[in-house]
Amino acid sequence: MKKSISMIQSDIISEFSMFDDWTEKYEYLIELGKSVPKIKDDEKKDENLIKGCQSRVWLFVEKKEDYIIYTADSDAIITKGIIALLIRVFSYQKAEDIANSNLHFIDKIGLKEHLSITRANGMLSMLKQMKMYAIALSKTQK
Amino acid sequence: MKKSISMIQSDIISEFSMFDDWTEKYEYLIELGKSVPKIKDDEKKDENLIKGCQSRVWLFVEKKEDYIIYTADSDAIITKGIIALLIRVFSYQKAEDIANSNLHFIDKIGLKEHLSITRANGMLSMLKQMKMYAIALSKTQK
Amino acid sequence: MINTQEIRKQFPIINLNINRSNLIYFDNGATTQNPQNVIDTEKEYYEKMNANVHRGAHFLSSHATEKFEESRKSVQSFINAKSVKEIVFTKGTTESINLVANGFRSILKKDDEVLITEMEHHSNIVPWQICCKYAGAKLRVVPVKENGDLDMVSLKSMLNNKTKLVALTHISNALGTINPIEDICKLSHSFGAKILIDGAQAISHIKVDVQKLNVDFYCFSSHKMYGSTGVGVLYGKEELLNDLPPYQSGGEMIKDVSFEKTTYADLPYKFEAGTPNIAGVISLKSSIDFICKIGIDNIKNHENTLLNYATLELKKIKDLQILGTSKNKSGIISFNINSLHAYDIGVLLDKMGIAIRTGHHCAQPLMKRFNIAGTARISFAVYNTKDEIEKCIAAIKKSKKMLL
Amino acid sequence: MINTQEIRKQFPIINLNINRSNLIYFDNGATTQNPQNVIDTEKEYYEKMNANVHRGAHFLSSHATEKFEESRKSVQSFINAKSVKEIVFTKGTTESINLVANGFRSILKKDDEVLITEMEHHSNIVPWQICCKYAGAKLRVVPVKENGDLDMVSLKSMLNNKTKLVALTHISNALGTINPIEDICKLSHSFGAKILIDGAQAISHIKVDVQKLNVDFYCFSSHKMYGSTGVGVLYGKEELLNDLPPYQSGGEMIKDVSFEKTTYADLPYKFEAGTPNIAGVISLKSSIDFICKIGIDNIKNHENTLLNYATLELKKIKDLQILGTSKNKSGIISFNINSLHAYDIGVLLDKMGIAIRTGHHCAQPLMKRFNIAGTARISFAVYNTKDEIEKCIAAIKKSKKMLL
Ligand SMILES: Cc1ncc(COP(=O)(O)O)c(C=O)c1O
Ligand SMILES: Cc1ncc(COP(=O)(O)O)c(C=O)c1O
Repeated sequence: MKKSISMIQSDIISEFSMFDDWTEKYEYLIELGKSVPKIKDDEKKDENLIKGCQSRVWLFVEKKEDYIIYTADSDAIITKGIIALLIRVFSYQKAEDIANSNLHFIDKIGLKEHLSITRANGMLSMLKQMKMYAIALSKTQK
Repeated sequence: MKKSISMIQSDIISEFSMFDDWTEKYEYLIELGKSVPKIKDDEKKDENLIKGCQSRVWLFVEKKEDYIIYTADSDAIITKGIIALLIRVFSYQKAEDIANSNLHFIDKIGLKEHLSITRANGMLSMLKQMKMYAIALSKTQK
Repeated sequence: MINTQEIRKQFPIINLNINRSNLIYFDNGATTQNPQNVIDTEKEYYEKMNANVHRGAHFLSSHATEKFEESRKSVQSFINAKSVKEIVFTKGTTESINLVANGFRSILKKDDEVLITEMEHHSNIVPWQICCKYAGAKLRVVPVKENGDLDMVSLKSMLNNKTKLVALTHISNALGTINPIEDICKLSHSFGAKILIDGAQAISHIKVDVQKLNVDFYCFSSHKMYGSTGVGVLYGKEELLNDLPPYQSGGEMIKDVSFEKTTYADLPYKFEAGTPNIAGVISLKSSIDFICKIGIDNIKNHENTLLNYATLELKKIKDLQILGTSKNKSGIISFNINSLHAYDIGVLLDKMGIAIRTGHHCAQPLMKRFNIAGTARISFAVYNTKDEIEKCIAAIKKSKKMLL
Repeated sequence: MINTQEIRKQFPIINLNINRSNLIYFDNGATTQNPQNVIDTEKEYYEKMNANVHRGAHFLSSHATEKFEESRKSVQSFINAKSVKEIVFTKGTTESINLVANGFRSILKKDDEVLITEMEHHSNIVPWQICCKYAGAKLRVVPVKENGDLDMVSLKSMLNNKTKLVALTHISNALGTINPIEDICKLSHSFGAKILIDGAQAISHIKVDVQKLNVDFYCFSSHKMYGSTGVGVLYGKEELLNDLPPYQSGGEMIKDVSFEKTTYADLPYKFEAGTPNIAGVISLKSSIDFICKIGIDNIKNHENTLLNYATLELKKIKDLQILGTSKNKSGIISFNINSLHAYDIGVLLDKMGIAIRTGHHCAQPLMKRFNIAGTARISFAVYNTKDEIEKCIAAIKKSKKMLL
């Protein structure tokens, strides 16, 4: 069985607590970013584009049985690293659980600034989009 | 013979130096204002109006022989008081002398604020107008 | 009750020495003074976080942006707007009104009607004159009654299904009259007209709840609410702001620019072209904090007490007429003393360290309506006291004696 | 030579600790930091003289008005305008351009042409798109050469007697290119076209003499010249400003308002509706004082030394491309490192306490011209040092290593 959202968040937090400084943390993020499978260019349609001033994010959502699966890509690697974390937390979870989740790990691992309202990247919009989709689905299911 | 502009200015400065406080000074100004002969309403034409945000000033200029004679009126009495002083200094002087004059008495008697660029009254514009007229006349005379 | 002495300590300028006595500042209708927390916020901004907003990847820019958007949230909750998208930052009430009036140029059709009132500030007159002229629409003016109340009977009779917009002031800056906005909104909406409120004189004096009032647009300035100069707010219902064409264009308000086609950003950014007054916007939150800490109803009550006391005392002065005697008044008193010119009174009060406003108060049509050149105006804020009023009354009496 | 260490002491933010090292601020193209004298002027304004301008009879108001107008004088002499009437205060470069573009809607006729360039900031593109669309005029775009220079041959061939206005930037915010404004003015005028210069990136970096350049309009922002946010300047030749219709309307910009007929105030007030950003305008004089004390040519030389040094060092980094290699450049360096995303570089530099800008720099058409999504941009101001550049170069190298 897949771990719960809060358990995965705890995992991530404890993983990140082992880094001594920002360099290690970002090296890890960059590695994560590189590991995210790339979406093919011709699949990057405008309707999947979440636009920030700086880096672009493409987000895809599908449903398999009760679970929601997110796929995403970005042109910036650090953004992709954060995306990888979000997908790890949210993907293959139930819509309802995502809708009700309380996302605190970003803050705890010191990446809050990447989710600020600065519009500099598409992260905050992406997160909103992920949640909104889940909320919509969890409602129609009832 | 009429006194020179700088002599009249000195007179005014020494007169004002006798006041103990602002109350006496303004009482004097108000008295002066009341003594200025009123211009009849139907003579207050728009072309003679110098408009400030607050008090209005009407200015008339005429030439008698070599001398320039100013007449002015305002709807505010303190403004009229200052007008009276300006007329005392400038009226019945030669255009050239007015054009070349250095008006310092206003500052010395502590009424500078009334001539500031605040547009609150028409005083500064009036002064400019008085001088400009004299400058124009002094040039055509040569 | 509020502790005026405590409040006064927060205002550096209040303790300033003007013309050898402490400053008595009764020109709050023109601009209010700023408490120390607002001044400090501005200063701290420049000392610790100055950076352009909404664009940068770096720490300073993120931090400034966060603070900037926090301010928007604070405004939203202060006036109880539904969403932060409904809060547009401008440079002042005047620009807020111009933004809407400019948009209405393309919304109004020939022979449509716009209603304003006889008691409007020039900023809520001229933009509509230009807008109506442009669109071929008709600008109609609701008269004001002798006591300074809006003539509601006329208003009702002038509303019709050609009326597309009603633009009026919440509180008259020259009369103090508080207009019954909630009623007028209902009336206007029943004819399908939108309504814009000039809230410049209301925002720091009475509770403004845009949803309760059900206004379509509401405009105000930071500098009249214990805040910085150069910042204003336009509140608009989301769907209406969406329908309004962009106003200024340039950086920040665009989504995509190409020489072929430019698309605009979402609300509220669509209306915020160029680098905004970042320090001013951020410190607006401190102004709102200041107001909320005291409580707007407490401010209102305090100013009301001052209004009643001052009115009573002024009425005792022979030949003094008060302009604007509505039952529903804010802390603004306009007066004249028979034939005396308001300017003369203002100059003499100033000599006694009392700052009041004199003149037409940017409401020339209203002055014409009452057949006067102007008035002397006293207007209150939370830091004013009964003691100041007493000094002012004495000073008015002295001025009168000197001038007569 | 200038004493950078002395200058740095005047900037509180420069000594700020960001991410555990001292802040290295290389985002001056976005906004410059303020020296203490500017911050203090703002603070003093609110603590000692806050009052609305141009209207009051009282001491505070007169004093604020005087200071406000002194600032106008200071701007006039700084750019060598003929008269203070030619200096209009706005809220920024963007508004200055919008003001003129709005006026040209009624000046342009069908089939008239407006020339802009491929290197313009959105603020000098979108207003002209809207203006031309409105007037039925044609917007034409002068191309940029591979090295970032304006294509003067094309410019010449595109000018004709239908060209009514040429709008271009003095210095490109993305490339650093300094355009030969004096020549372009002569050329444009020879076809009877007026010329507007976006001086946002020039005003605090090189000497601007509007009479020598013979520009018709010149626009800039206070926040890019060591001054406050929310203040801009529009310079315009007096006769041209006189011909331009008013922009925003309301208080302050009128002479007489009646419901029948409204007349407008004289220059520059005709374009200054509403309560301005008084504190910001007054502190602009302090910014100009700061610049003049150092000397604009000394600033230029200093920044030029930094530019040359940084360019040399950056070129040593493998796979790093500099966008904009004009011989005539200001202290702005845009670069990319092969396939790396500028945002990633920006984030990592930020972690090392270095603030640069990344992205399209509000110049999307220029990015498209060079077929890139954006760049990382370093931009200098007078307080920057060689030592900071060294640290930055090291940080770029470290980032590159981490990202590859
Ligand atoms: C070349 C150029 N033009 C215009 C602007 C817009 O200036 P502001 O945002 O101050 O209106 C900028 C600033 O980003 C710029 O660099
Ligand atoms: C009722 C009213 N409307 C509009 C304004 C204009 O506000 P601002 O000058 O801040 O744009 C004022 C302020 O003078 C006002 O009192």
